[in-house]
Amino acid sequence: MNFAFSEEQDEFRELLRRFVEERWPVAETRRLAETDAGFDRAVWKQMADELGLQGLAVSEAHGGQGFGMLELGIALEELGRQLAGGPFLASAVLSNFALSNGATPEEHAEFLPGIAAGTSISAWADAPGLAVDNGRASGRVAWCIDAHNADLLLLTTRGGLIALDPGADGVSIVAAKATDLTRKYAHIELAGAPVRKLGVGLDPDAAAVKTRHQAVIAVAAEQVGAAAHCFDQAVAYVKERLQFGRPVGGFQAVKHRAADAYAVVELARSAAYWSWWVAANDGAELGEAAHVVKSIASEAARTAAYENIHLHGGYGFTWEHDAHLYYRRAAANEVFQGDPVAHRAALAVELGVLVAG
Amino acid sequence: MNFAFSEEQDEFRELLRRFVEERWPVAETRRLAETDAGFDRAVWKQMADELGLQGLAVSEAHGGQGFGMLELGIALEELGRQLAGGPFLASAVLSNFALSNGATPEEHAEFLPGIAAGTSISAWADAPGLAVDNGRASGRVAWCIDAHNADLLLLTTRGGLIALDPGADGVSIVAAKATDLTRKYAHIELAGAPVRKLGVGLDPDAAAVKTRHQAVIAVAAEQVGAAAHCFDQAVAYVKERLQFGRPVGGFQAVKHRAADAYAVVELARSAAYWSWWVAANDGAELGEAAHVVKSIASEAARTAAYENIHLHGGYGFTWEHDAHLYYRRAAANEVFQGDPVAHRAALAVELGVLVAG
Amino acid sequence: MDFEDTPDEAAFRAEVAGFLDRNLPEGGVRYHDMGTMEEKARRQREWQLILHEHGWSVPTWSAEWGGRALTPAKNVIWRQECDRVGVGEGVLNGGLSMLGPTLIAHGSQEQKERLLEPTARGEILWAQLFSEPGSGSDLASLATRAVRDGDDWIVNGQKVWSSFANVADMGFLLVRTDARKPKHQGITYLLIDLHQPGVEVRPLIEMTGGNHFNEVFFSDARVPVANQVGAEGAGWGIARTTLMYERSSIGSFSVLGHFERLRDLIRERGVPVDAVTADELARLYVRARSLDLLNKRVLTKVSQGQVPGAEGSVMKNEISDVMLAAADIGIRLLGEDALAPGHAYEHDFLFAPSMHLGGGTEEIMKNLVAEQVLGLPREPDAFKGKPFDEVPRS
Amino acid sequence: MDFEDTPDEAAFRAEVAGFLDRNLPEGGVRYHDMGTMEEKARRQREWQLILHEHGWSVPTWSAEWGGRALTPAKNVIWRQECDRVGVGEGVLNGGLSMLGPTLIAHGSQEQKERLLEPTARGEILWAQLFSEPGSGSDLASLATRAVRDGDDWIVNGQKVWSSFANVADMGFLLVRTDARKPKHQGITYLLIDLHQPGVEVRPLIEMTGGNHFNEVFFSDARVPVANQVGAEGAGWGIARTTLMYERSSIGSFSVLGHFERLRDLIRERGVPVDAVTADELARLYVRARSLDLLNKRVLTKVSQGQVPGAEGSVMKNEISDVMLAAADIGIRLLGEDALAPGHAYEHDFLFAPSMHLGGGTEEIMKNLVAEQVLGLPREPDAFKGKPFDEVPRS
Repeated sequence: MNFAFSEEQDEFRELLRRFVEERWPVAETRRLAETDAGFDRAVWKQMADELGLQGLAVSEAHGGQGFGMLELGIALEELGRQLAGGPFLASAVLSNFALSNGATPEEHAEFLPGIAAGTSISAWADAPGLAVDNGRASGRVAWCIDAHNADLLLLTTRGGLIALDPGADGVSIVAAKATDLTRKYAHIELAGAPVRKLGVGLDPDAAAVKTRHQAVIAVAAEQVGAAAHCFDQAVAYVKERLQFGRPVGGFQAVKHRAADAYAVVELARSAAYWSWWVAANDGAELGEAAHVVKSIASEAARTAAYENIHLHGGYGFTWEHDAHLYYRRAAANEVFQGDPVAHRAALAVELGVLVAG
Repeated sequence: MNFAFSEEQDEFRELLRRFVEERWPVAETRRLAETDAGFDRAVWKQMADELGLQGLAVSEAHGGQGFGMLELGIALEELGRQLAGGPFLASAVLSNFALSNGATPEEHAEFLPGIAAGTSISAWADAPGLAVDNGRASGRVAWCIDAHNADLLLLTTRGGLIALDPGADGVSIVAAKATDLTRKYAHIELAGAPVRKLGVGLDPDAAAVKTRHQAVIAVAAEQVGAAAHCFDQAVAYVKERLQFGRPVGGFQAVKHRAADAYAVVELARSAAYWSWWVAANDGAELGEAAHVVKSIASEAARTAAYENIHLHGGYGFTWEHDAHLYYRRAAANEVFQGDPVAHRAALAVELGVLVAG
Repeated sequence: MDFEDTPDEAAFRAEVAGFLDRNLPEGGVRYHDMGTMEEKARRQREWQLILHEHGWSVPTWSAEWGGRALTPAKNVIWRQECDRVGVGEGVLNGGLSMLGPTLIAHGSQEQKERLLEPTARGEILWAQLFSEPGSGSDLASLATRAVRDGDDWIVNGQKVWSSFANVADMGFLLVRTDARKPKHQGITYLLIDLHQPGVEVRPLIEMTGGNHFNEVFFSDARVPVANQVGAEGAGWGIARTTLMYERSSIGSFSVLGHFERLRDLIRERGVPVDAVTADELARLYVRARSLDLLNKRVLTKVSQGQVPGAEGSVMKNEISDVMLAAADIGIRLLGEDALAPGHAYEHDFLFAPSMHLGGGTEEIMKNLVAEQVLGLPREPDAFKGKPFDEVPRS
Repeated sequence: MDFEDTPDEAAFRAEVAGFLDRNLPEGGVRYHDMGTMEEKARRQREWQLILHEHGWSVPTWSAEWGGRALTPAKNVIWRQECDRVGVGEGVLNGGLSMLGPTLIAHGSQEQKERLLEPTARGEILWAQLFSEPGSGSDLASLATRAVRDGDDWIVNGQKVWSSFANVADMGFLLVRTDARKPKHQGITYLLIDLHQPGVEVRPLIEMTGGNHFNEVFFSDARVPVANQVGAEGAGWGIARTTLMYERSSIGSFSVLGHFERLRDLIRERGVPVDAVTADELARLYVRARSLDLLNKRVLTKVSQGQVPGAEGSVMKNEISDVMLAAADIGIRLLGEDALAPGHAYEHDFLFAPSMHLGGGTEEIMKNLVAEQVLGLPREPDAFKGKPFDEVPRS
């Protein structure tokens, strides 16, 4: 038993943390929130050229680095600390999962190299409500992360994975403002849009389930990074801020709030690292890991974001302070691919203490 | 709007508090826990002769004082502070409710005078599982408060209220030890026992529902008294107990625990007093009041009992300290006539936010 | 015990309701419906004049100063009826419920005669100027200083969390006039004209994206000594009066409304609620209902002439928790639609974290309950009695 | 990262398992199955001799004193395998996991030679004698005093919360030998023979109705100076070593077992669980699973030679919360049957409140995390550096 990252993994984390703090700190995320795209193409290119980040979990055969969920988890956790990355989640993570699970080797060879190089951006959504018939799709996907930035749209429908050209007739993609200011969302309307069915011959349900579980585990990695950042910021502040002649962090009520937040952040981190290991090893516990980590990481992200506001006093409630950006993101991540209550219900069924229904 | 007791009611409370503290303090409850009966006939008689307590809520026509739920609430709250009263709940409260709602005026005249005078003890239970046929009942009532002390057994069956002679053939009543040491319980087994059907001509369902709601409100009154006692005891202790050269009640974490407990006790008290008023006025909100008060009073009783143990440190965890008696009673009251989760589900249905089922 | 109106109360309620129904202007005066802060101020002033003409502008003030000296019970009815038609004190709150009562208690005869009537008429709009960036929970550590120059005080420093200062005419201001005294003893209470050079009001944008509070900067701003309330150095005691009135003006709230809005949302959406969420809704209702009842108990006490005590601190914390829980359930009910800006719970969700900050943090409130209601010891203070300027500040 | 055994670990696990399976006596040595405290002591001593013969009596001690100097990782495997067959240190815990390591670190050569081997063999059974009625969270304020009389210390005072003192032969005891020094400096660490006049052990009945702890009274009890560990007045530092070993011996626990017992109960009863309770069960599982994983992270750190730090305090609080929640769900599942004494959750329900008391209260644990892990300031102490006898006590 060894619950530690390798030296290489630790070095990768360090490297990445420096990169994100320099090129895409939360101040930059805040600036980009005002733009439609939500990312800077120059930095996106640096991510690809200097770090090969977009190809981190793409096989070497397709121009990637061939790493797995452990490295991807580290990347998402570090990006999560600064709410950075733009379409990294949509393209290099979610679309990569959808294709890896739901497309054929030929299709991998067609799509993954562009994603890995960062030259093509892809977006993915779960779209069980779409009507797909005769190579045409109609219907609505209310919220799709970064769809308006995408060169390729991937949708998981009831019949399997489909690919769309965002520029095709019958496809309307509208960038949507969201309560979460730090991630970009779009509404998609399809009216008889031409689609291409992927992964013919594969089991579409197995692919969809696996993609969903992996997606949850990926977002939880981000939640843990964001939670840790909020927690660190709050603790640093209460050490400095004086009231009644002493640091507010010396008052027992504040100390205990910090200790409670520390506990939930460390619990979530532990569950997250394990979930990456399960995903990296294609373990049978993938579903359980997704349910567990979604529940605890959501709690950690929301708790730490709230405590960061609270422990900063009135200052934490201002627009100017970054605390609210994390609080907003926490809410958005919480409802992504099933809220914690839904995941706990699924977990209870899996554990045999609740009858499915 | 006037959320205050009358001067007479305040005086009654004072009188009763003195009586209970002198004649039936928790030390006496502890001594009686070792006995089968769980009460002292001499004190029982004093309750009747000096205070007319058993007849508090029985009409004057039947030898009672003719008061209502407000006075009964005060009595139960004060008895609850010392976990005192023995069969008062079973006889003067629950059986009185069952008869008042489910029996005819002639039957009132037959049974209530004995109960009011304290010369006859009655016990009541909800027994929807009993088979009653041709004047004979069979089946099991797993837990009935003070049944082994009773001269008269009242059972709410699916067909209405029935009365049994505990000494009749086919009736077996066995005193049962319980985790709650301070109240006496018994198991009842009926094998073709002769029963008398009461309240012929009345609506048995309406009577049963009303009796259950009133029963919950009565027990909640006791819960509030017990909670208040635990809370008072804990606060008194942390003022005295020194560690690190100062009262532990001066440490912020302890202060905030006390403030939190105070809040829930006062919320429960507020809900309880209102529920008595609703019951006293036969208000349409009886069901809602029962659900609300069961939820908040259970929380208050359990929280205060736990905090009393915790704030006494190791000493609170000893057998010798009374704290555990309250903690045990809190658990027992919590499951009486539906636990808080069940009451909240019923409330959610009543409020129109949950579909019954 | 009786939860219904007495005949006298019922008559009063009818009188108030009748007055409001007859006089409320077309379109009402709902705070949230009135557009910009300037527009709110304009329309509230118009309405206040109507109230004033009919003797309802300051119903809790004494008759001597134009009020009706309402009993607490009747004040509750007054506020309930106002709530019913969506009328609140809004931008006038500082003058009507904080400064006015403070002046009546501590002002000079000249100050009362000069200021109370224009305040009651809504002519002078007031802002509270107490908090500072470095003085939050430890309000008495405030550092904005005033130095005497002839018949004027000259003020320098910064205030923050000042509601409505961007539309206010005057402010009630705490300044430090002696930094060599212990912190509570060197504070003076001034009334400052905000329309003067040397006063700059900067609206503060909150995390909701809205603006409710302001920062106020003073550079050699002037206050005539005639606008000093009470003695030099006696400001802290007077501020406590203001704070007491501020807290009791929060007393009237509709905590059950938080449940009702959720129920409306469920009905609107027509999506069945799962059992776990239903349990949380029921929990919320139980808490809110009990809190509403606790509030009624406290009001009864006040009506009977008892001092309310720190129960108000319990209520502030509890209502904050109810609001946090309601916002949480609200966004859960919305599911993915909670991403849409301006959704039914966006404002509440973003506003909720301020509930345990404004008007005293959760921690300060619990300290108050523990110390003032339960009699537990105060935190030891290593700087007790030390001069203000010898206590470390951030 | 790898959650499976390395080949070396797997081989070790197989070795341990083989040893246990071959040598475990008929009927096992499960603590809860062994009847009275005396019976437990007798059977555990027999088993300890078997362990000793095969070199497994003190596997974490150094080879010099009969141990195997197991790495933390292997110690975890050792304990997991022992757990599997229901073997624990039980009444031997004080000697094997507290006093032994403390003596190895701080004892004289003579003390080690005289005491370690009989301790390892289970011949000397030890009790901890630290806490006092007046010294709980503030352990260093202990008042049991010892006065020098020739080559003996004469001890007077009272200890409490002493596990197994009613069957123990000796105790490791903290006494005050100088009340004029600040509290941490006047404490001496002694080893006392409990079988002597002047020592009275009174079993304490806990709220569960069971007996685990004892009160121990000293009236002119004697301890030869040869049984003083470390220097006079140096006892506090040595006690900290003992406490560190005590805490780390709590490290191995099966927190997921709390969920599994509930699942078994549900299966046994065959009553379907409602959605609200299922959510709570899932919450419990999530917490327990995450806690189990956090424990593994800490063990990995320890295995890599890092100092564990106060993460253990987090774990103690979290496992307490898990147990409280499990007991609560347990009695809920039982419904009315939770009234029956001896039901599946009676013991847990009654025992749970002690979890946040024993081994450091919840508050002390959170202080430790805040101060030692997060670097937040300590509580100001008005009595710092003051002589012990000038500090108020209750």
